Amino acid sequence: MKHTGTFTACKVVTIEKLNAATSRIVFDRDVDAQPGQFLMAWLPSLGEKPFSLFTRSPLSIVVVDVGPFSHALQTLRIGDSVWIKGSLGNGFTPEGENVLMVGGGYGAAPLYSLAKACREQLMHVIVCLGAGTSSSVLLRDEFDRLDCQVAVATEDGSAGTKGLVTNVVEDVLRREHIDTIYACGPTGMLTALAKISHKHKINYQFSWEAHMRCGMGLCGSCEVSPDADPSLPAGWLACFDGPVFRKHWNAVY
Amino acid sequence: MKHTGTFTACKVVTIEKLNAATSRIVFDRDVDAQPGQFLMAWLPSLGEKPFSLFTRSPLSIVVVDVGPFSHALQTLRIGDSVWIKGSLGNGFTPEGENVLMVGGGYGAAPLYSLAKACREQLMHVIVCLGAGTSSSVLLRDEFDRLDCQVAVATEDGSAGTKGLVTNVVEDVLRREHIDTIYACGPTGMLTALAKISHKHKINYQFSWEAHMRCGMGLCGSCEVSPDADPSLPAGWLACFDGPVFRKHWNAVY
Amino acid sequence: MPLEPTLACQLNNIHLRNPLVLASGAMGVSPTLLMRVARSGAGAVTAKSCGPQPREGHPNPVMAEWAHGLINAIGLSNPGVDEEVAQLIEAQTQLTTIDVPLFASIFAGSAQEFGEVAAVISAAHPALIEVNISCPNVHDDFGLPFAADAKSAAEVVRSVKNAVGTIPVAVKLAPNVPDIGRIAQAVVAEGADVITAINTMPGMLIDADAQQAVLSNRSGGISGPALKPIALRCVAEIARSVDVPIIGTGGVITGRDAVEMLMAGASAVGVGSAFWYRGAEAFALILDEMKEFMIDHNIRDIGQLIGKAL
Amino acid sequence: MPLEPTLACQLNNIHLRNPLVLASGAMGVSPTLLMRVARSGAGAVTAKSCGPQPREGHPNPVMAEWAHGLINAIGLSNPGVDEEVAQLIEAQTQLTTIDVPLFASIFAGSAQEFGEVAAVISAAHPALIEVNISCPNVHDDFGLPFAADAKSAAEVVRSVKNAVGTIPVAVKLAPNVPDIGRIAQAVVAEGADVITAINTMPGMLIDADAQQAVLSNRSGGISGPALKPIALRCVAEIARSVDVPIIGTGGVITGRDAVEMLMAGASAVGVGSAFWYRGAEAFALILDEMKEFMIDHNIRDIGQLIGKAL
Ligand SMILES: Cc1cc2nc3c(=O)[nH]c(=O)nc-3n(C[C@H](O)[C@H](O)[C@H](O)COP(=O)(O)OP(=O)(O)OC[C@H]3O[C@@H](n4cnc5c(N)ncnc54)[C@H](O)[C@@H]3O)c2cc1C
Ligand SMILES: Cc1cc2nc3c(=O)[nH]c(=O)nc-3n(C[C@H](O)[C@H](O)[C@H](O)COP(=O)(O)OP(=O)(O)OC[C@H]3O[C@@H](n4cnc5c(N)ncnc54)[C@H](O)[C@@H]3O)c2cc1C
Ligand SMILES: Cc1cc2nc3c(=O)[nH]c(=O)nc-3n(C[C@H](O)[C@H](O)[C@H](O)COP(=O)(O)O)c2cc1C
Ligand SMILES: Cc1cc2nc3c(=O)[nH]c(=O)nc-3n(C[C@H](O)[C@H](O)[C@H](O)COP(=O)(O)O)c2cc1C
Ligand code: FES
Ligand code: FES
Repeated sequence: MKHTGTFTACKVVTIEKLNAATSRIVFDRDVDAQPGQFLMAWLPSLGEKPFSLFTRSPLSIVVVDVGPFSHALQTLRIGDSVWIKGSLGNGFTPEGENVLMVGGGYGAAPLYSLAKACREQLMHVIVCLGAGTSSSVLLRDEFDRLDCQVAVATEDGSAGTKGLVTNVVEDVLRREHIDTIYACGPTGMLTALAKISHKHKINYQFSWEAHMRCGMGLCGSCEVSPDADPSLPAGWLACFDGPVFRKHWNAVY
Repeated sequence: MKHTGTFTACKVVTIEKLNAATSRIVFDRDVDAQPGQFLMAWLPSLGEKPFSLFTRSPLSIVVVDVGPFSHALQTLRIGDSVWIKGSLGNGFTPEGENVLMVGGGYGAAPLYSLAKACREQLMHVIVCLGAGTSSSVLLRDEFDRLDCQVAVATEDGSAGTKGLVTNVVEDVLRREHIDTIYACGPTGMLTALAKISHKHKINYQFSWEAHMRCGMGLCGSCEVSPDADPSLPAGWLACFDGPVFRKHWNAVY
Repeated sequence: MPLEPTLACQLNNIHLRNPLVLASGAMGVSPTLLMRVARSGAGAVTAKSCGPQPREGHPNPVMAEWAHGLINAIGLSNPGVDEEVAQLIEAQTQLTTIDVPLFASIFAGSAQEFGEVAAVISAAHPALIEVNISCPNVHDDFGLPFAADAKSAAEVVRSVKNAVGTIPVAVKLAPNVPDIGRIAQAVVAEGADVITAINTMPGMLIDADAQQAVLSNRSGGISGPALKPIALRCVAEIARSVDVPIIGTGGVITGRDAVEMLMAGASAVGVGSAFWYRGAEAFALILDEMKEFMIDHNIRDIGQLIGKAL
Repeated sequence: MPLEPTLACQLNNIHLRNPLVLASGAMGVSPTLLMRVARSGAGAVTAKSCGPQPREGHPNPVMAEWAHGLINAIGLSNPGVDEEVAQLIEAQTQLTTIDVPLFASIFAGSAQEFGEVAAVISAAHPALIEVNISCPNVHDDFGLPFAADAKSAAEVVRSVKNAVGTIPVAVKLAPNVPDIGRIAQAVVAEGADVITAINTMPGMLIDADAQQAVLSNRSGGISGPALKPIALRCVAEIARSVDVPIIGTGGVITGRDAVEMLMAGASAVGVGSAFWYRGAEAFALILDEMKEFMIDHNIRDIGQLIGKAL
């Protein structure tokens, strides 16, 4: 996969609210990247934080306002610059015929390009989106338009099934044969999904998050412990080996 | 034109005597170069000296034994390495239909590739070779085989016309219309030829020599003074602007 | 069929299965990461430098690639020596099972404090204690690096040697000094057993569009390809000045780079930034290329290369 | 149509039509070559450093390109100050006709000798005398560069200032010192009017096949792209430490590089190796790119860029 650790100024072309706390920011260039790779965004004097690629051509990201940096990104105006280092890390690869994608919160973002790639290969794609409440469900229409089969779970029941998205996943697995589970979202969700995948011996590709500093495999701050998923090798770095970790039950390699 | 200032080890593939003092050394690689470009050859612990490219594919040079370094080159064995930096400088470009090439001593070497390129463009090529004595005349058969018209001048009259090659040139110019004069050889010869070309207002491309150190346009040691040819601009560097200097009488550029 | 060349070598009294040493601070910041790098082929692994107190390090951006190398100002993030020694004991237990020596690395704010940190870290019984007197990224907190001056460098070594008993001590030197050979002499005179050279070279990236320095700390340390000729020259100067083994470090990305470092006079070769340029298998790739070079040039023992170009 | 941006600027009391200054030793070693570079667009031209006696310099190889820069050990070839002053007078006569200031450059083996060489060279009435206390390539003949040490650097400046009357004096500093800001302070305290930073960084190339250093002098000075972040950091340090104008030099190959150098705190920008990377029109290309940057960023006067990234 292509990597670059050099910052490039990218101009904001459009910035569009997806919901009260979330915006999609589109930039004036393309990057060479796979779904699930990430980038580091730098705002001079403010800091630098990791974001997943939403689309690569044009380069765009989906940002949820959770603190000072993600807030500042959302207040940018058209023509303003964000300095971007990336793409970085290793993303998802389409595998199988019948696949399940599980997005928790902004975890839906990197799954969108993946779903698109899978649909282009005529794969059958089921998408489960989890969120706290109906207004936080992200990208539902976008997945619909790709002809994915979309299921939603909200903790307060305001949309779709009430409860955790993992329950919906269990439902799907009872009904369907799934070749690969893809997921991106909070660590707790991924840990639960890893358990489920282990139980059913289904191949999976999950995108893990960790606190990133260099984003380039050298500072060692983004190690993800096998506590989160016993299949993770010891010393696994989210920015360098991941963010996507792949588990193959019958891996010959 | 392509330039590189990085040394690469090149292995001697064949080494062939052209006469008592002269060898052709063929190396195990090709270079991207034009006729008339040069290279710097480094023999560790011995030094580094400039040589014209004889052929570029395979890379070969013609070396006359005039001192310690050129002598050492001739004693190399097959498989030995020479470290080569280049190609460097700016070479000849084929121009016109009827051209004259004048080689003094090893000055014949860079003209050979040029003659080949001109003949491939179906140009008519007259070659005048100058030397002290018949055994020093270089590459006569090679030019013959390209179907060039070859004239020879030796100072002792042991081959061709007796006297300086410039006399032969004057003869040719009386008989033929020449579009471009190409030349490589001792400074005195080039100065004389520049006078002749000026008198007849013929375009010319001459390859000048000077003492080279860096070969890269930075040390300033290879400046050729306009004393040698008043058409040379002040501050002209043989390694950087040359070795080939071009004079166009009706230059529009 | 040519014989497989021998890469095993000695560094002071330490046996290494090959001369490649993980450079301090590059990836190996936890026991699991040290073990990972060891498994991937390293002859020895150096832990991240630790100091007397925990340090968070600098805010982001802390690292960037530029056209000819990397630059970082991580800022010596570390958990402090009391936590670190526990981690090194854990690392040591694991590394022993695969016979890869562990080198500790320490820094501090005064000669005396260096001795204190060294004493604590000795409890982990590292094969070597590397004394980092050359980090360029903590100027504001610690003033000039000790490697700036022969006298203060020597004081640090004296203090550390007194504190660690028989554990051999390496001193890590900085390239931005006028005469690195003289500093090497000063620390060897105080008993330094090994010299590690070099740490990163101070530098700064500016983004013209942002009209700002790229790193939050503004300046940082240059590593990777651009550093190689600077490191080769420092190693050669040191090799001509003192008689202890050198861990030649800086810009080693390929097997050929490693060979050049040995030829400059190094006995072992530090590798850090290569992970970025070559990926997770960096050590294995470099080792394969070294073997290939040795076979091509009919060299049977890696020791034959040491100092060849001096 | 945006207004054409202004590149003209002042360096000390010297008016420059643009901030690009030919760096000492790069191409401009004769009156004709200085004139050539001036015609090609330079705002000022610095002559090759000259010393008390003629020097041939080192044998070949004296220069090579590597993947990330150049390295040279020309060895301060020069005809000696008595011949040099005649050449500078000739150069001065020609340069005056096109209004491009000439900077002289000198080196010597002692503070006193620096003063003597400066006195002789003053006869050419250069707009500035640059004192090269930082050449890395003549170690064997002259010992450590004076730039290694604040005290000896200051002595040299005192001696030169006494010798040259009202001609402004620049001091050229080396990057391989622990604290370049302190050395800048020391020379400014003795009256240095301008700081030039930096000279080349000491380095060494080894050819693994040859098992030898590439340059006959073994070590040499690194210039070109790899030097840029080192130079930017030195310039920024100096700009924060003293209040005299800086000729920021090192790895400027493009207009963007020149802009970064100004942003780091330089008032003018030295250019040397760019001839190799950009060809004979290097100055014109860099100037065009600077103008383009200024137009794009709506900057009317080049002075607005100075120190922007500090
Ligand atoms: C691989 C990866 C991909 C991501 N993709 C997206 C995305 O597509 N959209 C999105 O909105 N967010 C994404 N994030 C999370 C995003 O980085 C944080 O939301 C952002 O850093 C918050 O910064 P802040 O200043 O707004 O909030 P802060 O107040 O600084 O932090 C809020 C929370 O964000 C997280 N965070 C903060 N700094 C970092 C850091 N350096 N590295 C990792 N996490 C951090 C922590 O969980 C923290 O508690 C991703 C994170 C990672 C690691
Ligand atoms: C552009 C150019 C192309 C050349 N092409 C060829 C060629 O194709 N074949 C060939 O045999 N020779 C060529 N030469 C000349 C060749 O460089 C010298 O013959 C060689 O350097 C002699 O070195 P030496 O040690 O054998 O003799 P030395 O005893 O060192 O010198 C003998 C003579 O060679 C010349 N010379 C020596 N050093 C240099 C130097 N660094 N730069 C230029 N000239 C020098 C001088 O005229 C000197 O008097 C070329 C020179 C130049 C500048
Ligand atoms: C991210 C990073 C962190 C580093 N941290 C330390 C450190 O804690 N202690 C130390 O002595 N050197 C540290 N260094 C310097 C390296 O050990 C090494 O000397 C330098 O990077 C040059 O080698 P390289 O070009 O192979 O990376 C660090 C280098 C990098 C890139
Ligand atoms: C071939 C060459 C010769 C040099 N000679 C001198 C010199 O005589 N005096 C001096 O002060 N600097 C000399 N330098 C250093 C340059 O002036 C400049 O400081 C250095 O090359 C960095 O700038 P650059 O990257 O633009 O080349 C020389 C540099 C080169 C490449
Ligand atoms: S963020 Fe530095 S190693 Fe992953
Ligand atoms: S040989 Fe150095 S400029 Fe031509």
